[in-house]
Amino acid sequence: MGEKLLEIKDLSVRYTTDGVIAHAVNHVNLELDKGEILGIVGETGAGKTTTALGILNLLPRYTAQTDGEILFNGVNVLRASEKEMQKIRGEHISMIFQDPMTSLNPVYTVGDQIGRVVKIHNKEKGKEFVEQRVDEILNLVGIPAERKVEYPFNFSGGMKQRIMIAIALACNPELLIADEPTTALDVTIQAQVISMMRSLQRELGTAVILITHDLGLVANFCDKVAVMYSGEIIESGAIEQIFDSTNPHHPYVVGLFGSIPKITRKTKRLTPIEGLMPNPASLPEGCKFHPRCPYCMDICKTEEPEAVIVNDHLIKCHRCVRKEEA
Amino acid sequence: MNVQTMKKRGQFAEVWGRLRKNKLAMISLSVLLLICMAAIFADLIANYNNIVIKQNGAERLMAPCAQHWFGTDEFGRDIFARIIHGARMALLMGFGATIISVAAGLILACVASYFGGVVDMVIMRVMDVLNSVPALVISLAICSGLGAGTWQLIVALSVAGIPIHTRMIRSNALGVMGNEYIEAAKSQGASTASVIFSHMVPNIASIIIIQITSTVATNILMGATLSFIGLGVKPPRPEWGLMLSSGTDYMLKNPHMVIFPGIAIILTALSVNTFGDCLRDAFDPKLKGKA
Amino acid sequence: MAKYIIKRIILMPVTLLLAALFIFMMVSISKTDPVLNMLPQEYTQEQYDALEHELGLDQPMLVQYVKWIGHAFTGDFGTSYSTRNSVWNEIGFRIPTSAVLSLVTTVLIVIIGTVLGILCAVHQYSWIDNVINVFSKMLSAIPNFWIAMIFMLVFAMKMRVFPMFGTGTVLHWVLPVITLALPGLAGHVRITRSSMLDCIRQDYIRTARSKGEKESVVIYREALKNAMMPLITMTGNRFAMTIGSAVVVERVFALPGLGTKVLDAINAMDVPVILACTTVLCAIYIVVMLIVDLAYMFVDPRVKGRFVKAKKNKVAA
Amino acid sequence: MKSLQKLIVIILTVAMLIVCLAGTALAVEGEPEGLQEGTLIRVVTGDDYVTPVAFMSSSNNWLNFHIYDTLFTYVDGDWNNIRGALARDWAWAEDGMSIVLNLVENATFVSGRPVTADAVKRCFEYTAQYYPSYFDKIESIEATGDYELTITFNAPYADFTSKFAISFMSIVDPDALDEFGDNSLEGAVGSGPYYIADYVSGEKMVLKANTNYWDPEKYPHIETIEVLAINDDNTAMMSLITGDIDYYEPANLDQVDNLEMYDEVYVIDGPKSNYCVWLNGTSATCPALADQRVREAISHLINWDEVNLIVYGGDAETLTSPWHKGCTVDVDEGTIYYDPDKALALLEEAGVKPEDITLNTITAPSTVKFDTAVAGQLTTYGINVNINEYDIGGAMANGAQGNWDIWENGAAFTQAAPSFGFGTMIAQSGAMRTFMLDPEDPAAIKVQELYEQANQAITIDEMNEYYKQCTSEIVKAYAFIGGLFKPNWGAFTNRLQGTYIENGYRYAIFFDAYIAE
Repeated sequence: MGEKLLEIKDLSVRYTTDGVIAHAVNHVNLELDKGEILGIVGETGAGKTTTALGILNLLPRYTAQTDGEILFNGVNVLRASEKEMQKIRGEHISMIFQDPMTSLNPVYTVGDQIGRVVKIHNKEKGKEFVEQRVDEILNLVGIPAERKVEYPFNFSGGMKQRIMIAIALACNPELLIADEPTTALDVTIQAQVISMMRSLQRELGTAVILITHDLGLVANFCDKVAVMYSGEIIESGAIEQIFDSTNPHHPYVVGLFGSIPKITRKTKRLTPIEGLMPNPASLPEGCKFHPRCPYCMDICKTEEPEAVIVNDHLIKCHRCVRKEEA
Repeated sequence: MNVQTMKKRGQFAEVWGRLRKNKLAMISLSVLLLICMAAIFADLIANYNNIVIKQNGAERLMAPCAQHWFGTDEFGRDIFARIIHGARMALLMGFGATIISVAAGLILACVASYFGGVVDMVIMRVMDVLNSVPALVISLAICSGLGAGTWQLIVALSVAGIPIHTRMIRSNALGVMGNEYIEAAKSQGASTASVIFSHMVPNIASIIIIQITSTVATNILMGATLSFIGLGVKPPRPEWGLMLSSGTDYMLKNPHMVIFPGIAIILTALSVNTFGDCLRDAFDPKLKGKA
Repeated sequence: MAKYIIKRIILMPVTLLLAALFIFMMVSISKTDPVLNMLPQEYTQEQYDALEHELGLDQPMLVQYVKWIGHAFTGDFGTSYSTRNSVWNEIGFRIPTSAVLSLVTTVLIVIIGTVLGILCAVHQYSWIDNVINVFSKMLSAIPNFWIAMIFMLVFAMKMRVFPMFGTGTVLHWVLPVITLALPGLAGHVRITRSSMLDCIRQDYIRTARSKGEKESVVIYREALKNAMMPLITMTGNRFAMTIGSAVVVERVFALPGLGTKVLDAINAMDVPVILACTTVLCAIYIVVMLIVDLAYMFVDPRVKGRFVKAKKNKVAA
Repeated sequence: MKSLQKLIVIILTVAMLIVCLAGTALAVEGEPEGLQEGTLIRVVTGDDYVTPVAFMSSSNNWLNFHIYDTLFTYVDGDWNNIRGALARDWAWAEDGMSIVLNLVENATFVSGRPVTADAVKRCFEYTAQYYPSYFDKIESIEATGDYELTITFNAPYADFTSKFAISFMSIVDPDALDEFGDNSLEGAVGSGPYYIADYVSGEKMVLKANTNYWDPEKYPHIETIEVLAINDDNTAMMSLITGDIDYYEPANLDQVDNLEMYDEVYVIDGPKSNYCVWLNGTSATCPALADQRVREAISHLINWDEVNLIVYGGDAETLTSPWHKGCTVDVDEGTIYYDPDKALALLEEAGVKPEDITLNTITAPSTVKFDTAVAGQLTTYGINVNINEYDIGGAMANGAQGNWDIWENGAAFTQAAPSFGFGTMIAQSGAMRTFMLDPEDPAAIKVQELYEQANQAITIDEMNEYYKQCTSEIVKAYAFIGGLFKPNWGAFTNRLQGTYIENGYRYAIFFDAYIAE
């Protein structure tokens, strides 16, 4: 496939608040090539956002401890100095956050906030370049340039998300991380935002990590998918393998698909997955999913499963490995 | 200020749990309890008539010694006994005046936010007017009207505090009013009083408690200031502010007359302030967390 | 915008009138009879009645109030009971002293308080934060007349660095302003700190960091401007507290301000002077409150937006 | 190191003493002849001179003494020892019903107008409005010459010269009064050693020396006197130590002890003055006081030696009558003594329990300590006392209204003018009434009689005899229940020399003061 852009090797993140240690991310391995789109799927609290913040090294300084490496173009982001990171953020990697309503600074004009990111990374260029670039990117995201003198509260949720995207893509970053960009928006606006993102991605050739719990979105936007559960990647691979129900899947993934209504088939009742996400402060022994796993075996309760390649997509589950051998 | 709508008992138990762990809160609470004990058992420690206001020419202006731990004042009265009885006065001024003004503020705020419309407008306009008069000016006006004295001082401090409390509680009460369960209770035909007291008050309890602790310290200081300018407590009643103001004449030669009342005021105000801050943190842990 | 300002300006005298009514009621229920104080050594009953009628004290309180307000508008605050000349030239020259003392102190508090507050918020739980925190708690627990006394004893008497009393050179103002500022400073630092902490936790700070902004820019540009909003309204209350405690500081440092005059007047039950001083103090406070509100409106776009009709876009098409 | 420093300090002080002694030796002769140009002193006298015209207020003694002259004046504050001031000499008619005064001819008001007989006559027309009782016995005042004044009486007026020596009988320029009125700064034009150059109410009053003053004895040396209104005792005391002000009247013994620690300042003892404590027989709030036995009981419950020890460290003397110790009308009936057993017995006899008695005082800032000490004495026996603090004007107003039960008021009982004292004690409508007994009370009737007889007396001695009997009646009636003959002090900075405290009115005299080189 293409040239390697991002490699996450055995990443673990722990938060300590009031003496309680929460294991948000446990031994995650991921790779992303240039121009490739990776979808990260999982319930809330599965460690998706923590991983994303790790890539930008924006984890809270005092309370977070990290192990493992995140290599971006060969540079280990976790150990990079603040100065180096400031060069990377905004220019090489940029991020769109979940809630557009609070992600824009209420007291500065929209044009000003977009202009900031351009000015930071193009110090030598003059004001006209910045203004011109701001108008250009605004048109790209479908907002009339005249409105750049207005304040965030003058815009609707959808428009604000477009501004966030404008800020993120203002300096043609190599990697764009979108943390549930459409969750806070209603469906019609979602479709517009996603189609715009797809066209921009194709046009600028940016690599994208799309974090969401919306499987439909992943299906028609991403090249490959990773499913996270309580801080671990329990299954990852190309879209075709994951959405091919004939392949063996991790019971959690099966459950996930089971809880999506299929328009084609008439199903009386969806089969939800019982129970709740385990508390990151007291993770269960062995496979983290075993308390909720219908096919739970004794080994699952004691031993943590290995991540095994099964017809070239990775699964982390004793049952799948055993079935393979059998 | 998100209002936890958890079970009331749960919240207080949880808050107490957090407080207990906070060392600073425990120290300030113990100091406060010490002062309260002094105020309550003042008569046992030193009988009012024959020690606190008993004058003794021979023992005038004695420096702190075995017999008089804090020395004696210009009338030969034992300063230690007077500070103990002064604690009673300070707590009366501090907590008494605050509770009155917070209670009045609570009633006004609840009535205003519950009825809304004209009632709310009238109460708020009155509060605006009172609020446009600086607190000490209100006290001065009341003291000049009612004359100097203990209960006049309490009235002055309470009235000065009412506008701020009403405003603060009302803005939070409006927050609670917006919640659905108030409409639900009203729709089930709950009586006005029950809606206010069973639903609104518990939810703004946390604000009220924080409100009380922050105002107590201010009232103690304002009471001492009013006594200093001669409008507060009348001699011979022992009150820290008064002891300070009469002590200033003797400051150069016998500083003990100024040091001990000063420390008493600072200790009380400091412990109330610190406990108030810790309480606020316990009620709203988010604030305390790391950046 | 203009409509709102005009409404506020019209509301101002009404509030002042009602505040004066409240003070008038409070002061006139006192039991000492000021007329006796003004009569000569040996007076006859007719003299007593004549004087009482002349002062208008025989009319009901509300009538007195209306008469007083009528005169007050024309700047004539009546005659002082103790000095018997017009109240205005008793307190007129004193207004600048009190106003300057309170305003300079409030400005000082806001500037230093904000800087210290930011320092605490940015270096949370560092030694700076703890030191400033402890100091601010201590300072807000000390009665300011005690600080005034100690400062006068140490700086003015022992070290003879500053003059003891009165006004004139700038040196005269140093000690009163510092003693008045310290307690207020403590409160302001705490509020700035919590306001800054709130803002630093907001999402747009994370957005700013994700743009690659330097940490200092994130704090002093993005967070600070948002944190300033609540501080502006706090300046109003701070000014009220400063005016209040200025009364005491003026007395200790013998500054010829409204504070000393109102205290003398209360002792002498000189009702017109008490009314005039307290009303002027309220007027100063109300004017400053209006200025603070307007400042808040100009600074906060959200509020300004609501009043400014659709602003024509100045940008070239 | 410490001992070396001490040694140096000792040598220095000894040297200083020698210089001072030499200096004072010189200074005594070195007293400057005329005016010391450009000299300025700043003083705090505690009063805020609100109404500078002499007869407008009875508490302007210091100011009147410095900017006005009176017809007569006391020698060393003694009521009976009168000498002429503006009146060079005078002659009584044989029947004592008229008197002819010859005024000094070189006295001029600060406005430049001469102090003529006609001016004095017109000034008294103003004064009569404020002190009618002093002019009741005067039939007419005529200017029978440019500098000759003839006054006729409708009744014997033995103490005329003493009464017209009181400070509020000063002569104010009548033309200024006509033009500016008696309630104005511009109207306060006198012929005294100083005049008012500037006045900022509540802040300061500036007096300038009157260069063409007529009386060489009171000719001023210091050019400008700034009288400052600093109402915080402690600030004033500290300002004296730093030299920001030159004169201050210490409020109490302990301030004197403080001041004596500093050698930049010297403290002199002024003449003693009396704090007399009265009981109000007609009190509405404490009707028990109408019973003489209750009043007597209260008087025996106060141990004046203990109060003296507490407030004045024993320097004061116990009073047995409202007058100065040794004053002509002073009496000692031996009725004022400390005997709690007798007091409690008396109360039982009167059927009154101490706990039921509540006494309300009215006190001014300067007497709070004294009143608290007296209250302390009574509270040990269960009588509770409320101390209500006012300023001087407020205290007088409440005194006249009679809404007090126990009150310290010794102002009127100075050595100088017993008649002034009796005027306030007895007069029904005076603004400073202190003697309050039910008119039907036999003691009150007796006192009223004696007072009228005193007013009819031909000679001062005869008058004093009646006043004496009057006083003993008042003391026996226990309206007066004791007091202290207390010390007064004046504190000056070292650079201010040659000052003394005037007897009788106990304030500092500055026209004799000068600045030591």
